[in-house]
Amino acid sequence: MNEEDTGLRITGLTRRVGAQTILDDITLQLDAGEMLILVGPSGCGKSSLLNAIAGLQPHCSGEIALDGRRIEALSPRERDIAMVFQNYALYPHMSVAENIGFGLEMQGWPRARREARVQEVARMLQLQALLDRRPAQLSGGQRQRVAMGRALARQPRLFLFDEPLSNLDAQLRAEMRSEIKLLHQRVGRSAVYVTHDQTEAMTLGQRIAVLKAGRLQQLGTPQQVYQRPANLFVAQFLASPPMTLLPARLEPEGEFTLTLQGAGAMSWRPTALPVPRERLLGRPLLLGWRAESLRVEEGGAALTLQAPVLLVEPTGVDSLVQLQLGEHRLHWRCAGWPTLQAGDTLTLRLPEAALLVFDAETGERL
Amino acid sequence: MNEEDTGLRITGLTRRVGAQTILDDITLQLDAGEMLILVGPSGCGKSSLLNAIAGLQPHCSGEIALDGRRIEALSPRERDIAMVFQNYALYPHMSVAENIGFGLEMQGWPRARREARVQEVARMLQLQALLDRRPAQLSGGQRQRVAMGRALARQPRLFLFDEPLSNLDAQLRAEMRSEIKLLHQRVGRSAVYVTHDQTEAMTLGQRIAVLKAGRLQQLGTPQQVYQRPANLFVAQFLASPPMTLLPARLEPEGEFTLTLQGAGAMSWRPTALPVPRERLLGRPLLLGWRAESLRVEEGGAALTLQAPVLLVEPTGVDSLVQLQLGEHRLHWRCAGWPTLQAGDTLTLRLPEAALLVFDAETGERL
Amino acid sequence: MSERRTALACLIPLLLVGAVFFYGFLLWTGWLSLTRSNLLPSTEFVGLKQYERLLLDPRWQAALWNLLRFGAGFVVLPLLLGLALALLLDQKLRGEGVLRWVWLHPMALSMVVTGSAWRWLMDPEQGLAEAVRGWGWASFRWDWLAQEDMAVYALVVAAVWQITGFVMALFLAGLRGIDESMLQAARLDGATGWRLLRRVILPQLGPSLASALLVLLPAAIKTFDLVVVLTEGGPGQSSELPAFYMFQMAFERSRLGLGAASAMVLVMMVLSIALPYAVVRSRRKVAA
Amino acid sequence: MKRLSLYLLAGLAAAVIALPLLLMLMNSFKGVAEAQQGFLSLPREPGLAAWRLAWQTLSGSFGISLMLAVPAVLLSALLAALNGFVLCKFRFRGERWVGLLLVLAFFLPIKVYLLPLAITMARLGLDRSLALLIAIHVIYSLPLALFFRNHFLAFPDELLQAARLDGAGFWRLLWRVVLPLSRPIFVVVLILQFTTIWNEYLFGLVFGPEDARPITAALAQLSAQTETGARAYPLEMAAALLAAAPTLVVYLLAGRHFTRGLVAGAVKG
Amino acid sequence: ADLELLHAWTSGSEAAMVSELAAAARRGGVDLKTTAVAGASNASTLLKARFLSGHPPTLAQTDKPLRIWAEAVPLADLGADVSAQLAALPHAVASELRDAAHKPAAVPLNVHRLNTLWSNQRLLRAHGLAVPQDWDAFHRTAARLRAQGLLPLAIGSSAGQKLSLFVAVVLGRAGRDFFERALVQADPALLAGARMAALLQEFRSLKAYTDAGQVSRDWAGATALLLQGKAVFQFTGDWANGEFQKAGWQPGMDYDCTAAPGNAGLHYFEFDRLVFFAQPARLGAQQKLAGLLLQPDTSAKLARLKGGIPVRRDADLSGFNTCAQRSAADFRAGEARGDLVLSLSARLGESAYGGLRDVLSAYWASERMTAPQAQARLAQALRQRD
Ligand SMILES: Nc1ncnc2c1ncn2[C@@H]1O[C@H](COP(=O)(O)OP(=O)(O)OP(=O)(O)O)[C@@H](O)[C@H]1O
Ligand SMILES: Nc1ncnc2c1ncn2[C@@H]1O[C@H](COP(=O)(O)OP(=O)(O)OP(=O)(O)O)[C@@H](O)[C@H]1O
Ligand SMILES: [Mg+2]
Ligand SMILES: [Mg+2]
Repeated sequence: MNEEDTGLRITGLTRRVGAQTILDDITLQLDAGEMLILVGPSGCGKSSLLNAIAGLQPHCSGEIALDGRRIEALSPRERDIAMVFQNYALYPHMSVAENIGFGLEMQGWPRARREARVQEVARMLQLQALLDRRPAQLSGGQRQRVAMGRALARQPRLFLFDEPLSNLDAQLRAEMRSEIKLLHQRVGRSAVYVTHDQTEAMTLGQRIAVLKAGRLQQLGTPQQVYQRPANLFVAQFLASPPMTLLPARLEPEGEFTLTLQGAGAMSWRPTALPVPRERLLGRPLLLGWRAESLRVEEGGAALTLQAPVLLVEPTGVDSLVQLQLGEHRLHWRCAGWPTLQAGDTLTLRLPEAALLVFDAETGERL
Repeated sequence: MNEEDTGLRITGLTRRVGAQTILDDITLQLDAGEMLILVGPSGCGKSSLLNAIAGLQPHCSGEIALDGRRIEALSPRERDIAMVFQNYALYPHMSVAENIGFGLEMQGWPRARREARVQEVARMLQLQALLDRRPAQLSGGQRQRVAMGRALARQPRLFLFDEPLSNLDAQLRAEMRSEIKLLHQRVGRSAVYVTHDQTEAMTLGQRIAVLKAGRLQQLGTPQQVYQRPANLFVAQFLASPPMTLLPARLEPEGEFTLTLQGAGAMSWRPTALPVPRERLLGRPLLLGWRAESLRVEEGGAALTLQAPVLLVEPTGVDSLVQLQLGEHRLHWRCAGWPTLQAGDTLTLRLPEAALLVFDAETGERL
Repeated sequence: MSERRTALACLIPLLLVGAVFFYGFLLWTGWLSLTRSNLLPSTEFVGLKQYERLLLDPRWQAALWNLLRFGAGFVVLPLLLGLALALLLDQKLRGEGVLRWVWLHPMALSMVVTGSAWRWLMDPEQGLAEAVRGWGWASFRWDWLAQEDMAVYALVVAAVWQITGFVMALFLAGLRGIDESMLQAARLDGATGWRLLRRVILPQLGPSLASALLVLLPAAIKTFDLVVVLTEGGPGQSSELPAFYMFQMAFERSRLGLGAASAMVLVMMVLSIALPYAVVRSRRKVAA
Repeated sequence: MKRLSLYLLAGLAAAVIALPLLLMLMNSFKGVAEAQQGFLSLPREPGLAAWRLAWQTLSGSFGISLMLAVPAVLLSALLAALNGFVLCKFRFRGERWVGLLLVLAFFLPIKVYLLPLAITMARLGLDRSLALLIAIHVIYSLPLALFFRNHFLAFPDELLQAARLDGAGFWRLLWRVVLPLSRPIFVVVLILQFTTIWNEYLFGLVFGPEDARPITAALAQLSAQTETGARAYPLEMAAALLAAAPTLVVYLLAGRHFTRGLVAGAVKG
Repeated sequence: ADLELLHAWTSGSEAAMVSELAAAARRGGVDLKTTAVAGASNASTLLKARFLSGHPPTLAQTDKPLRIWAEAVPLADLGADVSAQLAALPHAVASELRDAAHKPAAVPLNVHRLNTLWSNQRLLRAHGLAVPQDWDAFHRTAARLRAQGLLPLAIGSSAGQKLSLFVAVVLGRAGRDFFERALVQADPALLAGARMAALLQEFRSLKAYTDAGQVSRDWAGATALLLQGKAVFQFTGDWANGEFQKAGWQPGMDYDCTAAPGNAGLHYFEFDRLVFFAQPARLGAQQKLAGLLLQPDTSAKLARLKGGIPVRRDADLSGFNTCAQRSAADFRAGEARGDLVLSLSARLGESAYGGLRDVLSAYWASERMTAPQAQARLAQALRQRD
């Protein structure tokens, strides 16, 4: 044990249920006061990881240290961790105020201080009017806020948030997000935060961990994970609408041959290769980019694609356009409410810098 | 009762619990095969409305007609409605397959057909590997998908979805979204869909209903609701990041005086008024716009604002920039990962066409 | 984990006390059954003599057979009726409190006296039967109490009357624990009435059922007071139950050794049913 | 229509179930000789003589019975909840065997344990007292833990985990979270226990304090069958109803706690 | 308290007797506490528990043969005075009060005659019938009564009543000698013989005069049938007398108490006893109490309260009614003749006695059991030597 260690350090954490491996040798470290965002597809083990950290799941192997102290053997309550459960787990027989204050009461806060704190948290979560209600008398989002309040009232060593804002509307979510961020900055406790919301993931935490089927795929800053994904999975996971991926090959002459199904082959020579040529040569590749990378404007070195419009979906903020390139689907995120019709043919350009190249067999980004 | 009526028609629906009015005189109509998106802040009564339609809540007054038949007096089962509950409400003692197939069994589907249908739904929801599990052995998102599957397996007159994708990751959510859309188009049943996700709200339904504190605020196509919100509330609710709102007054000379707190007054004459002058004159106004309306580029008639950058939040797809204008906060959504620092001063332009004008007292859009 | 330690520490008194007060004393009883104890315990060892006597006693054989008949009615009927009443009460009836109380009240009345009321009701000449005859069904007879073959069922009637309300309460407690929104989901899925009950409600009443069985099965074996006050085991010895036999031998007839032997045989019978069940269940748990 | 038939059914059940009670009430207002002559007839000259006599006979015992029943019932129910909780929610080696042994212990009438218990108490030099009697009742109620174990199977574990994270230790977990949410089963056990302990008297005579006899001993005295003495049925009936009164009150009060949806809103899923 | 009496006398007349007993003791300077336990079974259970827990009572009511007690626990030696007084009692009684070493360890309270036939004189007169003197007459009378739509014989559910009836049949048909040899000494030849078969059959043939309602009433319920004018005869002990008196019926006028058919002169009786347990520290008080209870007037008073007759030959019978006086006269005559019949409960071992009751009640109840089967079970039961 390293005395100077602070923050959370997880080493080789593994959990199996029957034949299934739910957490697979997870090793990661979180500095004191850092907020780690945990993302991954449904069922990949995010909640399991939080549970393991909180000590709610037996039969995990591996080491967990918090502020330099090994805690695997400690009971949940000795770990001094606050958690927002994905399924809320509210005390149904207590009022909202009691739910929020329960943890404080357990830690022996005097009544007056406790009530003040509950008021404070309730204000932050806009629950003031509901303090006397039972969970059963609340709406889904209100329940979620109570679950949140229960964790925020305390000042533990570590916060664990399991999709704490998923049932809130965008307004409230944005407010809560900044509240959490402020709180986190002010209190300076470490936190692990599970979310499916890309905005939250990118804006809230210092680092993002991407999980897939119990294995850690990448751990890095939002920018790293987004712009330099470790592999195809990470790249795709953080892309919405989905990334466009086209099979390609690098010819010895330095040009890419894209073999499109249903649209013949296509050849394109970039001005500069993103990776040393040797690494690309002779293996099947996938060229990929995100929907927002495509441009209509000319200019700069770019891969030019022409395809008919299949579908236009305005989201308000922008619009998602799908184009049909042979049997491949191209996604384009364009600003505003474009006046496009299905069937119109568009010419789009991909700036070279936005191109990601993957090994088609291993999925590694090259 | 109008025999030719089809779809769902709700008239004067009201529900009170104690002194609280949870649904307040709601009247709306849904054509056969239409999908209505229901949005509103947490606790505004969305789930209550769905429950009332499904017949799960007693003590509602008002009329509900489905396909021309009054159904208020019918039992839930006779209404032939399928619903995804916000809290899932899975059968804990049944496997995933049984959960999904239960409704079919109740409707007397023969075993073979039922199993085929369960397989089909499970494939659609990517639940094939989990068919034998109990709900307790599933992750949050998996449970939500089972809840979804239970509704999708059936072919009722009406679907009710209560935030059915809130616990899914963006990838899966996008896929599910298109599945639902396809299914809806194919089957052609009416549906009411509650969501907090703006993309879902804008892309999934033909019309959006915005609810606030139990009252219907606006009912219209996505474009109407987004671009021509009925009032401040609707405008703000569908804005993420929040709308920028500045207090103003129209001078008799045809120019706006913006009275900014902490940044003095400012005068701006638009080339054309968005509304007849008389309606604007002499009353306190609020000028508002969405974060994505601001531009850096010059050109066109625009309101020009200059302010220092407060915070930059890249979301991957784009970045959210906050600027401090006196005591007002300006939000700007800009593409890519801008190289801005807090403190940099920016000049932004608002195209006249994107301007929304509200009555500062009533909140009505003018 | 200190919580776990506290929890297990709580069990230790249970285990110790249980070991002494239940199983220690059971061993003592076992020892007694091997002695020639009459009025009071004696230490004179007689081997399996008491068992031999017990097993050859036609009264004991009859008592076991009666237990089977009594038990069948006493377990099945309260389960069915109790469940039915609980479901009925769960229909959001007005006056639920009063109904619940009325249904439950037999539990409160000591059988020592209620037995008399039942004897009157079942009196072949003056009881309900007479009332029915009075209403015009002249040939009506209800004389189970007087019939060798039916007297056991007279016991069943009174016992069921007494325990059904309690079983109802157990099921009600279970019913009230079922998540309402899940029931609503089931209603939307089209399940009502019998199918709702069988597919959704009953499967979740498993624990209540187990508790009900936990009351009923032992109570069947323990039934004693009722026999004393209602039939005294009669007519003849046609409605005797093992517990009646056991206590009569041990306490009234000063055959402590024989009574102890009958207690041990009962224990062994229960064990022979419960043990395989427990072993099978533990296997299944390990497998799961 | 359907509601009506439900009410009819409920009323019918209530009527059938209340029949013996009504019969007892009816006879308690009769004179001894009149009762002896026919049980199903209405009292010709209803009188309260039997009730007065019953009250005289029993009133002295109410206090002692309450002093015995209340602590014994509460203690045993709480202990059962505690043990049931541990048995259900904590895994340990041999838990199945503990369960089996408890089940088995349920199957013998406690009267079987009377003699060995008497010997043991004599060896330990424990004198007859209320405390001893309470202790014995509590001990022989240990298998009640099984009811709670069964009930807790459906208890959402997430709530326990949330409370643990909130810093609740074992006791507060039990007291603040588990018990409040197990009210219906607690009430069921309470009803069972109160009935059992209130109506038990042999142990009371053997281990209870010398001169204080529980109410049911007094009651049984009135209604013992003898070869040589005639029974006073009206007195018996009045006394039985009187003796049952506290139990009936307990049922009435406890019944309120059969509330629905105790855990509603707790978890999603 | 000095001494403690454990008993199961809880009904009205019994309780009156107990309180008089306690009062008598108090007057005599003995501090006696009485502990009543409802039901013979409970009393006996409690007694055992008390012994095992080391706090036995000083004395207890019993109907078991003293031998059974003497084998199980040490009994008190009530001393020469009591011994002398016992010697003055009828031999059939006195012999049951001494232990194996012939030391006195128990005192009698009163005598109950068991083979009494109670009859409803009003009904008999109305139908021009008389109380039958032998069993043949009984059958004739009963048949006539039944033809009139009356219930000839009222009986209750307990096994004891069946046994009394059977004994009345045995004594009335086969005499005391047969009774002694067959039922007390368990002579296998007699038990298996044709005579016994006939007796059993006759016993069960009486069932034809009874009703189905017998299963849900006790003896007092049966007496009530007589009082209601529904039934004519009842066989039971002399405790029934109190019920008739309470109803204001006059013996000889409204009802009558006679020996069971064919039992004339045979006094089949049981008597209540108190057994004293060895407690050296209290021996003095025990002896004093025993002496007090044997006093003629105390003895008579207790007997009157309980409804039997006094044990002592010299007791004053002035306060007793006709039936009791008739019983006492028969008792004294029988004692003089030496043919008193002490009840089986006091003479058989517990297994034998219990077994006997079992067989008889089962045989009475059963439609299927044949006399030979009953005989076999009877023989088996009476062979039991605990
Ligand atoms: N049993 C109840 N008693 C009192 N108020 C209730 C009860 N149930 C719900 N409410 C209130 O009714 C309002 C509407 O609830 P509803 O569940 O319909 O909200 P919602 O729009 O679905 O919110 P969310 O998005 O958070 O799920 C809420 O303010 C809630 O607090
Ligand atoms: N009791 C169990 N038995 C078997 N498998 C389980 C059990 N509990 C969870 N799992 C599986 O473990 C995996 C990880 O579950 P977990 O709840 O950690 O997922 P998650 O990442 O939180 O997903 P979500 O985003 O849907 O909440 C899932 O595939 C789930 O099906
Ligand atoms: Mg999860
Ligand atoms: Mg909701």
